[in-house]
Amino acid sequence: MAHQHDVIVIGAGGSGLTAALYAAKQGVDVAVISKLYPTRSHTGAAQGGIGAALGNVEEDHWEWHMFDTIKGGDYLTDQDAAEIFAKEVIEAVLELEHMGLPFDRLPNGRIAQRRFGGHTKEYGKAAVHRAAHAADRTGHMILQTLYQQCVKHNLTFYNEFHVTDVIIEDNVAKGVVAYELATGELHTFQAKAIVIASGGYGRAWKVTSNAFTLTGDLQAILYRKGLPLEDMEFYQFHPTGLFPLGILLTEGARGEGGILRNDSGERFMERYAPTIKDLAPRDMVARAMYLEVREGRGVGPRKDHVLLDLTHLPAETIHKKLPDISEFAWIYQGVDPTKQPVPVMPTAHYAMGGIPTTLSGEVIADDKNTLIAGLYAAGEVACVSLHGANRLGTNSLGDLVVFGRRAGTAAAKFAKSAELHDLSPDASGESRERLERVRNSSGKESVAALRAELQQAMQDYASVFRTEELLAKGVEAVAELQERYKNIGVQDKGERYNTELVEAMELGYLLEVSEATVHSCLNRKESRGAHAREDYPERDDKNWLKHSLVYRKNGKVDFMYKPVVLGKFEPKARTY
Amino acid sequence: MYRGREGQWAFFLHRISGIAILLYLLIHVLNISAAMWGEEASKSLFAIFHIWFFRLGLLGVIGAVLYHALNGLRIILMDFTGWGVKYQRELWYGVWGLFVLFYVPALVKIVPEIVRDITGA
Amino acid sequence: MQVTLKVMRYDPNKAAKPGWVSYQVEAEPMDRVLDLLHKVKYFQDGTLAFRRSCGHGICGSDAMLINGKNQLACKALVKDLTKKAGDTITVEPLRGLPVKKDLVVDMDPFFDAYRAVKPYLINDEPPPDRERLQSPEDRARFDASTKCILCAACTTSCPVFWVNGSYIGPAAIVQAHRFIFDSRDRGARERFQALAASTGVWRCRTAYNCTEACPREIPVTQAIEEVKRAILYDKF
Amino acid sequence: MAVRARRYQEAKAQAGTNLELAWWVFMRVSGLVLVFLVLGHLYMSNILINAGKVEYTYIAERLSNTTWKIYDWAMLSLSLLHGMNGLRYVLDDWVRDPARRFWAKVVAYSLAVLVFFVGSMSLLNHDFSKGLSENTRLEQSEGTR
Repeated sequence: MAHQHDVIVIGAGGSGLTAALYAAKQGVDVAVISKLYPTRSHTGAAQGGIGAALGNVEEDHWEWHMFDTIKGGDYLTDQDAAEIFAKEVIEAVLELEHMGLPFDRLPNGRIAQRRFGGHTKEYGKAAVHRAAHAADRTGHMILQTLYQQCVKHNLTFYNEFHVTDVIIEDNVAKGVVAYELATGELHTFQAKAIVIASGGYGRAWKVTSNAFTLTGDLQAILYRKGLPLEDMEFYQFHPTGLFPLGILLTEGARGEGGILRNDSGERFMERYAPTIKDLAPRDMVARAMYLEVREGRGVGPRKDHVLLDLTHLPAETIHKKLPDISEFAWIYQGVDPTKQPVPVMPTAHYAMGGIPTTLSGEVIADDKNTLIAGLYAAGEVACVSLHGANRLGTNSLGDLVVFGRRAGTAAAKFAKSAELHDLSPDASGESRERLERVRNSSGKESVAALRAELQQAMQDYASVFRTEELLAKGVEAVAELQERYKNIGVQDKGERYNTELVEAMELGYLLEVSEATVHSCLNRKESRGAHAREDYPERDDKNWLKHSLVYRKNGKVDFMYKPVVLGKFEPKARTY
Repeated sequence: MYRGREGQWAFFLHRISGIAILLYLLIHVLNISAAMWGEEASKSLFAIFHIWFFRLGLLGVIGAVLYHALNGLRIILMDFTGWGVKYQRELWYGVWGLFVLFYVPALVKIVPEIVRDITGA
Repeated sequence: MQVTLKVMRYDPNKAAKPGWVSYQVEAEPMDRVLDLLHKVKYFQDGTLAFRRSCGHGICGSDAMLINGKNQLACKALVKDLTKKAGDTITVEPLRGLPVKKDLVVDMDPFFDAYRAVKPYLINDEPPPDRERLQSPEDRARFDASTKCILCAACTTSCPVFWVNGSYIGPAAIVQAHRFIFDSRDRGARERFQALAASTGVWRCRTAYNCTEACPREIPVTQAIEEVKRAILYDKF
Repeated sequence: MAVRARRYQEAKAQAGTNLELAWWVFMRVSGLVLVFLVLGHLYMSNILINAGKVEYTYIAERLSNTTWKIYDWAMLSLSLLHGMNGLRYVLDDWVRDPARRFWAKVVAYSLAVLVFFVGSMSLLNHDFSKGLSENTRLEQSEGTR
């Protein structure tokens, strides 16, 4: 079936819905394609808050937020992006409030704010109350509020449609091909502008906070076409994943006063970040936790995790401000956080890297900032680069609304002056062929087993600490798995809700983004932010203060580089 | 069967008792109204309703009315007070407590009468 | 330990009627039912269809009828559903919504009911430069209903909804509640239109299945009763 | 999808009548009144006397009294309305097919009207004291002589 829309948004999470709403405000015809039902997207799992220098609790300025973001990103953050972000996120939060988002409130009726990792006042002096929140379900409320607005404005949704291809010819984006899960039918969408907002790929790792559905589909689809992915070596491990499942326990727990402890009950973060302790940025806390375990100070029969201690907080604070994570701890671990410390270990959480874009979300095709006309990206799938080498907590939700808005508005403006492109009669041919090949495959390899091996390999070789040796093994493992992937077998040959087919396709995407990730990790010979190389423990601004662009040409992985946009804040040593 | 809890059973019983009462009501009204057509007509109808089967059935109807009335009061409490909803389960057990309190004495009074009337003692 | 996972399966392209299929699955007490479904799908029968996304009770994808009660498959643990090895866990699709395949139901009717209550803030007054003010007490008034993840566990547990499905359902009423009791909202009367209709709140017979089924522990029946009273007091 | 969208239109069309609200309130109010009327009635006809002995005479006597006429007619009309509306709820909730639901309602309502008519006639339009006077006279004369 064929469809036409002015703007197509791929993904119905925070950035997708924001982009769709703001595109619709420009008066163009917008449709959203999502592989899930609305409100199932993983923005809903975000907990702690959205950082903005509202200054409701104490003095705060956007410059401080900008500085924190850049320093948090270990100076790989593009400073123009950080400046726009820190300014516009204030307006974005207020707009969310006007849309009806039920933020928690202060006694004076203003939006309540809490402390969060890496957010400081006066350029690093002390932690600041910056994260506006709705209990520990801020992401849920953002997703719900945005979807409510989409209902209000009656946007078109194609639910449970898996995008299988973005049609790009001569650096012009022309349309999208998608597989309808309910019927097995392939649909082609002609569009003047396309916004990619399909989220991350945490499912490449074994222990992750990410949904089963976060498999890097669109990153892989573009990467397959030879387009570059930016800064893929920077992948964030959230310190407090509920051990061993990896379910996210918000940093807001530490923002409210929670403390990380090792086997002797020591508050070990005092040694790693004397000023802000447990509220250090995530990369530093995750590394500290790994080091504690490695040095034999872990907790449990296998000494393989540490503890998040909330027992000193009033039970009422925990029940009111952290109800969801208390429930997770109780259901999945049988631990009541008001009485017992919660077992935690870092969990694969967020991709700083992704599809390179300009400040308006336009997708960049190479190191010379060549644009792909009509193609935009926003949110976790994109790399502006706001988060640099390490994202600060709450900045992902801010990113969604600020850059989702910019991408949506830009796409709509572009669409207004553009024409629909004719698609070749067999635009969906490649997708059909690939789908049919997977559907009819009857090889020996099991998709589930291959995926498990990939996740184990990524966990072993491309986790918090990295070395040349490990990464080389990772590269090898991914290549081998890609080879074996050609020999998979799929049982379900049906047309209707063939989720097995879809999962097999998703494994293909995961393998590709994993390839881009391990190669990028191996390539960057320094330690910066979330990328910690034990064989290159220092940050190397002389050689590596640059973004890497990984791409594949003729089956070979290669790199291009792009300078970091510097400005107000000179790169300095990063201590807290 | 959906494994609901007290609330679901309270609701199902309310429905079933309601339907039973309504059925009885229709028959009862016609029975009583038959007196309009004279003593003979009335008496022949009563003869039917006085056989043991209907007398026991009447006991069931009394029970149904009692439950329906008490649970109806529970519903009114739930509809007009916040705590009624919160303590709906406790209220339902209260309904059964009152039910027993009223129904058992009624049985003590009525059952021997039925036995006597039927055995002709 | 081994447990039996008994799944109500249905593929309209293959069979006229749904039927039970049993699988023997190796399970840990802390396993989620979702894990068991995955084990079946990955290692026994790839054709089994069900929805899931986040896996920890936040996205609302995997509500289903587990051991005769609506639950999220990712929040129902084996230890709470079985007493000993060899026990059976039954899994069925949600009731009252058309089954598309196996455990996948058509959610469109559910979302149509959601849309009918105008689930968005209605307030035409121009917003202030800063945030609209709201006291913590006013914010707390509707806190519970903001937890809703639209999983449909409540609506499809309702005996009134099961048979003809024309009842708007608890979830939609909870969404209405979330806005009616928001001090910033001005759209209560508009919502009352859909809610006061013959398919609206008055169809609620307070069976409390919705409250029992809610995986987010929203006092659903209480919310519905509050909406009823709001409509009542608005008219009298 | 279409089913629900149509329903919303219906819902909109029906909005403003508040008929369902009125019925809802009626069920509560009438229910509350009926608790006393019906339980009182049951007490009088099952506890105070032996229901198995109730015969024409008892009825005729009772229905010759205006207070009882009013009591019984209030009970008759309230319980029929309450019961029939309850039945309507049941049919709405549990009969899937619209045509069958319609006919079920037609039958039920007709029956209710008939019963209400017959019941009302016997309560309001029939003089039981005539027959009663002969009987009581007989009984009294037998008793006294």
